Amino acid sequence: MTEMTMGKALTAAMRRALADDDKTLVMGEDIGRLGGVFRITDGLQSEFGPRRVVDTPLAESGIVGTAVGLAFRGFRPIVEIQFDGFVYPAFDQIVSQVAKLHYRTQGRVKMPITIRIPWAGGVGAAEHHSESPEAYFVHTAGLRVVAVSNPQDAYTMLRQAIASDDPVVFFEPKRLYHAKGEVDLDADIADAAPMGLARVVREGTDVTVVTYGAQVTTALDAALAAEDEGISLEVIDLRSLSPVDYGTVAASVRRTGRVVVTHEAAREAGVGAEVIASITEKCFHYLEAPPLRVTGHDIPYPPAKLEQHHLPDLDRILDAVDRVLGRPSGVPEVTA
Amino acid sequence: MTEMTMGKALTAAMRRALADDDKTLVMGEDIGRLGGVFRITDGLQSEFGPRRVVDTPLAESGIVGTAVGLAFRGFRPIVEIQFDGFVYPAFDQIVSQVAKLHYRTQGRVKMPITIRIPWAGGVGAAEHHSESPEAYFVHTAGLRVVAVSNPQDAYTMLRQAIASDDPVVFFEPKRLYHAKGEVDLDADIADAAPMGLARVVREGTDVTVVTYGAQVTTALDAALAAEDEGISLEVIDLRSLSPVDYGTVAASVRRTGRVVVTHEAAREAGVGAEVIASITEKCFHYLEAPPLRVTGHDIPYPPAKLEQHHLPDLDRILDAVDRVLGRPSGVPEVTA
Amino acid sequence: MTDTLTPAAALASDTEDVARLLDHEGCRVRDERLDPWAADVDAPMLRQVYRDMFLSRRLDAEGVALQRQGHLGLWAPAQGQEAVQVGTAWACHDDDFLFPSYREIGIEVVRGVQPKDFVMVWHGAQHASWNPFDVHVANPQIIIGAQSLHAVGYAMGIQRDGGDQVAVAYFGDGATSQGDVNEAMIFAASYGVPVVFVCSNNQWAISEPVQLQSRTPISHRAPGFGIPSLRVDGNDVLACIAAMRWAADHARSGRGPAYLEAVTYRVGPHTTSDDPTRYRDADEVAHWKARDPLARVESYLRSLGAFDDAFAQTLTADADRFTAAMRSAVVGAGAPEPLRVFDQVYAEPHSGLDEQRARFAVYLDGFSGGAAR
Amino acid sequence: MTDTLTPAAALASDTEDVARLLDHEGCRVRDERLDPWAADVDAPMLRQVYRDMFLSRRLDAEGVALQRQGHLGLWAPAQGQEAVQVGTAWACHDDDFLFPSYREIGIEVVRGVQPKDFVMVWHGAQHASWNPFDVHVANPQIIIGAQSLHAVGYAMGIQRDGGDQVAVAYFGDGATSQGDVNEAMIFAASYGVPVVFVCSNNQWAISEPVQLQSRTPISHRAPGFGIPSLRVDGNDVLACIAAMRWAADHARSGRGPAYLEAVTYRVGPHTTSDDPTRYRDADEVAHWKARDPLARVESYLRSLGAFDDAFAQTLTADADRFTAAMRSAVVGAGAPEPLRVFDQVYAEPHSGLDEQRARFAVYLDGFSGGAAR
Ligand SMILES: Cc1ncc(C[n+]2csc(CCOP(=O)(O)OP(=O)(O)O)c2C)c(N)n1
Ligand SMILES: Cc1ncc(C[n+]2csc(CCOP(=O)(O)OP(=O)(O)O)c2C)c(N)n1
Ligand SMILES: [Mg+2]
Ligand SMILES: [Mg+2]
Repeated sequence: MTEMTMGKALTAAMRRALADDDKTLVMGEDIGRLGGVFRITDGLQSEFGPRRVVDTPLAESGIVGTAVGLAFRGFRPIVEIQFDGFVYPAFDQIVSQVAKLHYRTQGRVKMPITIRIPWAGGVGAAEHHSESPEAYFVHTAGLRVVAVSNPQDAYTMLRQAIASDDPVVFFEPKRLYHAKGEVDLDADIADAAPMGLARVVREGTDVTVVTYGAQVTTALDAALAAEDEGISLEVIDLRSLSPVDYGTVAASVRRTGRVVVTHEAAREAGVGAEVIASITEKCFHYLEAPPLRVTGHDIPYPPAKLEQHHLPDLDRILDAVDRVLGRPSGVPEVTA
Repeated sequence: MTEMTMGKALTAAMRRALADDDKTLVMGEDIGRLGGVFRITDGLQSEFGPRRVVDTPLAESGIVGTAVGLAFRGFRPIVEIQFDGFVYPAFDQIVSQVAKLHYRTQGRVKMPITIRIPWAGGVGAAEHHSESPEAYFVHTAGLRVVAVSNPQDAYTMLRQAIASDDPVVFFEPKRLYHAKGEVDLDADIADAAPMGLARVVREGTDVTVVTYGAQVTTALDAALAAEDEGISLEVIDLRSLSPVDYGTVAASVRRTGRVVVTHEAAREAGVGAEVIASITEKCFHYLEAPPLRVTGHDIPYPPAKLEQHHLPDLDRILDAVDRVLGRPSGVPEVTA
Repeated sequence: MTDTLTPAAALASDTEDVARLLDHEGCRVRDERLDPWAADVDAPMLRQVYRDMFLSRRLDAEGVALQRQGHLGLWAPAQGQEAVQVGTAWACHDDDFLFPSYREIGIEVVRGVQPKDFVMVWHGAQHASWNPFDVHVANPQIIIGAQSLHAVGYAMGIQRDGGDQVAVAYFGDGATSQGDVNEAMIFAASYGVPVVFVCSNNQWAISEPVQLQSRTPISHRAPGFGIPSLRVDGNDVLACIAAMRWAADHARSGRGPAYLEAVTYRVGPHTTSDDPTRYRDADEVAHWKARDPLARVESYLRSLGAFDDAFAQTLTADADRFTAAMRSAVVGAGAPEPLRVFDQVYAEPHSGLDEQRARFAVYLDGFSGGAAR
Repeated sequence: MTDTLTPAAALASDTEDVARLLDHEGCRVRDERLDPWAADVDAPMLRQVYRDMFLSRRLDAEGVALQRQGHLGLWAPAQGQEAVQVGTAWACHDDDFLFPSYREIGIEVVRGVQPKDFVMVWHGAQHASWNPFDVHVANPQIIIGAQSLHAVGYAMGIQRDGGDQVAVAYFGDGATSQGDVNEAMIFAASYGVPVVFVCSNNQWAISEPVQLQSRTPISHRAPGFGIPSLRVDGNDVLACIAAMRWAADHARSGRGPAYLEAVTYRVGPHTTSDDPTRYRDADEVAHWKARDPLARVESYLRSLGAFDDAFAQTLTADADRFTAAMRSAVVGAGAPEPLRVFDQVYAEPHSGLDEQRARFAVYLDGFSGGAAR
C-alpha cells in the first residue's frame, strides 16, 4: 500500500494500462507536454511518447469522434475532457456513436473507450468549470457511468474502466484530486469489487444516505455530526451510476426504512430521482417516510461566491435526515 | 372551431406568430421550399419570404448558435430540428448558451427561442429518427420543456412557447402529426391554460396514469380497456415537463393513492423517475402502492421491426395498473 | 504572402469546372494530373468496373421497387452516383477501410456486400447488416458527417500500427457544413494521417441546393486546411478511379490526407419519402439524366470494342440473380424475436438492463399463459 | 480550374509572413493593401489608441496582482495582445456589436467598460458584469468558439433589419479547431452577412502550439469558404486598425463576411493557474517580448514628436485611477445574498424552481432562528 492523492492514483492507473497494452492510448487537450491542466497525465507522454499520449486539436467532438475510429481499428482510447462543462460539443459523438455502435452492429464493433471527466464544483471556478452532467449519460443506454470518491477506487476503477469492452464515462471529482489515501497498486483488478457495485462506506441503522463522488465525504461528515445527536446514518457510495447496484441500496433501505439521496447535480430528472423511483418500487413496504433528495438547485451552476448556497452541504443533509426521521427540523414545511 | 391535423395546427401557430410580430422567424433544414420533411412549415416561406423562413446550412449547432445571435439582436427564432436524433450536435449551444444566457447576464439577454423537435417513435423509421431525448432538457436548468398531445394544444402551446421570453424545447409527437381534432384558431392565448399546467384528460378513481405526448393516446386506450374490467383510470397529460405541474398530479394521486407513469423514453433518470420521486415526496402518506414506471427499455431505439417490443403499449400499462392495484397481473414478480 | 484577399471567383454551382478523362460522349480526353493514374486501366478492368456500376443501378432500382411494394420502410436511391462510388472503391486496396454514409451502394457492391445486407436495414430488421471487418466497410452512417471523424481516427490507428492501408470518409455536399467534417480535416491535417475525404457533391442536400452550403466549390476548402484536393467529374468513372488513386497514393505514402470533390447528381428523390418536384425543375433532372455515368463508360467501352450484347446479357443475368436474392431476403423475413431488443446493448453484463430483460421475458411469458387482454 | 492540388507552402509557424505598417522598430513601412485604410490615422488619434493600449496593459497587470493577492479566483492575462484588441476595436463603429472570448480586455477598454466590470466575474461574484447593450460588447465567452455563431446570428439580424452595423467575432488560434467556428464561416458565407472574424493567433492554446491546430496559416482557411482574409501583424496597432477597417468596410458594404488573422503572442501564462515554463522556452518569450506592441507604437509616436513625458504621466495617472477602482470594487465586495442563486434563471415564473426557492428561503430562515448545527 502506498499513500497517494487521487490525482496520482489516476495517473498510476493510466501508466499501468499504457504499459500493459500497447493498444491503449490517452488523448485530449493539453495532456501531453503539460500533463493536463490537473496534471493527471503528468509524465505519461515523456514515458510513452506522443503517439500514445496524444495532444489533440481543440475540439471535443473531434476527440471523441477520432477515438471511435481508433476503437474501430482495435485501440482502447482513454479520452480526457478538460472540464465537465466542455463535454457538450462531444455529446453527439458520445450519444449517437460511442453509446450505440455496439448495439447498432450487433456486437461486432466494440467501443472500449474511457471518457475521463474532471467533474463538479466546490473549487471556486469560473462558469462551465463545475458542472455535474452525469444524469445525461446515465439516461443514455449503451454507456456505463461511474464516479469515484477516493484514491483506491480511482486507481482500481479506472483500470477496470479501461479494461471494459464497453464505453465508460468516468467522473473524477476535482475537489478530491488532492485528497490522499492508501492505494494498493499491485492488487489484481480481477480481485477487486467489480466497477458496477456500490459500497457501504459507513454502517448505520436509522437512515440510509445514498451518494457518490465528492459528496461521499460530505455525507460521511454528516454521519459524524448525526452521531453526536444519537442518529445513526448508513452511507452508501454508489460508485457506479449506470448500472446502479440496487441490491446493495435496497438491502440497506430495507433495514433502515428511511433514505436520503444527495448529489451536486440538478434535481429534476437527476440520478437522485432515479434512485428514489427505483427504491420506492423495490422497497415500498419497508419505507417509513418519503425518500428525500438533497441536491444542487435547478439552476445553472452559480458564480463561485454563491456556490456554497448551491452545493448540498452537511447542514442540508442533516435537515433532510431530520425530515425523514419526522423530527422537527427547525424548518417549517412548504407544500406545493 | 376548425377540424385540422396536429401538423396543420402547428403551421397555423407559426403563421400567426410570423404575421403578428416581424421579429419572429423560422429556421431549419429544408423548411423553406420543401416546407420541412413533415411539411409543418409548408407555405410559410412563400408567404413570408426567405428572410423570415430561412433554410439553413446542414449544421444543427450552427442553427441554434445563430438563433442565439438573432435573439441578441431582438429576434424570436423558431428553430426546427429535423428529427429528434439530430438535436445532439446542437447540445452544447442549447445547454451552455440558450439555457444559461439569461442567468449568466442577470436577465439582460433574453433567449426567446423555440426549438421544435419532431419527436419519438412508432412510425417505423430508421435509426436516430424515433428518439425521446426530453429528459436531457428537463435536467437542464434554464430551459422550459413541453410536449403536445393534440391539435388544440399544439396550436395554443406553440403560440405560447413563441411568446415566452424563455427558451422552450417543444416536442411534437410525429406519430400524431396526422391526428385530427377541433382547433380554435381565434382564441386569445392569454385565455388558454398556461403552457406550464398539466391537464386531467380523463377522470378516474382507482389509479392515476401520468403521461405526455403520443403516449396520452395509449393511456386513454388503456383507460377504456380498464373500464371494461371495472377499473377507473385517471389520465393526466403533463403537457409541460419543465416545470412539471405537481399541483395537478398530486391532487389526483391524493385521491387515487396509486400512480403509473408512462413514457417512451428510457427509464433510467427519465421524466418518470422525476415524477415518481417528487410524487412520493409530496404524497407519501396517500400512496397505497409503489408508483410504477412503464417506459421504453434502457436500450438505444431498436430497429423498426422491433419497436413494438420497446414502446410501452396498452398491455404494458394495464399490467402496471394491475400491479399497483395488487391484482394478479399474470406476470410473476422478479426481484432485483 | 499568399493572397487570400480575393478568393477565387469559382462558383459551387459551376459543375463543368472539373477534371475529367471521359467527356460527355464517352470520348477519352487528356488531363495531365489524372492521366498518369489511369494509364493501366484497360478494357477488361473497365468492364468489371462497369459491371459493378450496372449492378449498383439495378440493385438501387430493386430497392426502390421493394420499398414501393411495402417490403422496405425507406430507400435512399443512388441513381446517377454510380461512377464516383464504384470508381473510388475500385481505386482502393481491399483492406483500405471505407466509412460510407447511407447512400454509398456502389462501394459496397465493389466490396462484395451480399444481397440481403443491402435490404435488412431498410426492411427495419437491423440497424446494421454486414460485418464491417469482413468487407472493410463500416456500416452506413445516418448522422450527417459523423463518420468523417471515425475515418480520421481509424487512420490515426493505421499510422500507429505502421499499416499501409488508408481510411476513406465518404459524405455528401450537405455534410460539409457540419462541424464534424471540418474537425475531421483539422485532425487529419494536424497528424498527417492516411485518410482520403470523398465528398459526393450531388448538388442537393434533400431540398437544399449546394449553393446554400457553399458559395465556392467545396474542393476549395481543403487546401486552407493544408490538404490537397481535386474536383473531379463524378459521373466519369475513369476520372474517379484516377483521382482516387492519386488521393490514396498521396495518403498511403505518408504525405497526409487528400480530398476529392466528385461533382455528380442525385437523379432520384432524396429517399423514397421525398418529393423532389417541390424543389427542383424537371429540366435540371433531364440535363443530368443525359449525363448518365453508365452510358458514358458504355460508349467508351463500345469505342474500344469491349461492349457487346453477350456482355450485356451476362450483366443482366447477374443482376437478376442479385436482385432476386435481395427480394427473397425481405419477402421471406420472419418477425424478429422480441427479446432481441435487449441484445448487445453492452458487451458485458449490466445489472440494470439485465433485470429489465428478465422482467420483460417474464411479462412476455405471461401472454403465452393467456394472461394478456 | 483553380489549382487546389498543391496547397500553398506557407506555414502556420511563420510569424513574419504578415501585413504590417510599422516595422519592429516602429518605422512606418508601406503595404499597398493596408495603406489606404491608414491614411487618415494621425498622431492625435494614435495617442488615444496608445492610451487604450496602455490602460489595457496596466489593467491586465492589476488583474494579475489582484489574483495573486487572493481577490480574484483567476485572471487570463492579455499582455502582448493589446495591439490587435485595441486596434480592431478602434476601427469599428460604436454600435458594431463585438462578441469576445475571455481574453479581449483591450476591446472592452475601447468601449468604455467600467473598472469594476473587469473584475467582478473573476472575483466570482457574477458570470457576466456589464450590460452588453450599453457597450455593444457581449459578455466574455468561455466555451471556446461558441460566440462565433452568435456573431453570425447577430449579423443575420442586422441584415434583416437593414442596419449598417457589423458584428465581430473574436476568438483564438485554438478555437479555429472547433466545429462552431467553421460552421460560423459557413453560415456567414452562405447568407453573405456583415460579420468580421478576428482570430487572435497568439501562438498557443494553453500548452498547444498553433501548429497542432493548423499546419497552414489560419488565414488560409477563410478563402476556401469564400471569405476574403488577411494575415496581419497583430503587434502592429496601425496595421490592425487598417486591416479591421478594410474588413468592416467589406462587411458593412454588403459584400459579406471578412476574416483577419492577427499574428501575436501571449506573453504571460494562459491564466494565472497556468505554468507556461512546462511547455515553452524562455527564448521564445524573450523574442516576443522584444516585439512589444506598446513599445512599437511609442517609438512611432516619438518619431512623430507626439510622445513626451507629460503624455506618459497623464496615462499613468489615468491608469492609476482605473486600477484603484478595480481594486476597491473587489476589496470592498461583500458576500452576495444567498437567494441570488435563483435569480433570473427564467424570465417568467417557473413553478418548480419557484418552489425550490421558497423552500430554500424557509430553510435559510431556520438558521437565523438558531436551528442549524
Ligand atoms: C445530424 C443530422 N442532421 C440532419 C439529418 C437529416 N438528413 C438526412 S440526409 C440529409 C441531407 C444530406 O445531404 P448530403 O450531405 O448532401 O448527402 P446526400 O443525401 O445528398 O447524399 C439530412 C439533412 C441527419 N441525418 N443528421
Ligand atoms: C469547449 C471548450 N473546450 C475547452 C476549453 C478549455 N480551454 C480554455 S482556454 C483554452 C485554450 C484556448 O486557446 P485559444 O483559442 O488559442 O485562445 P487563447 O487562450 O490563446 O486566447 C482551452 C482549451 C473551453 N474553455 N471550452
Ligand atoms: Mg447531397
Ligand atoms: Mg491562442
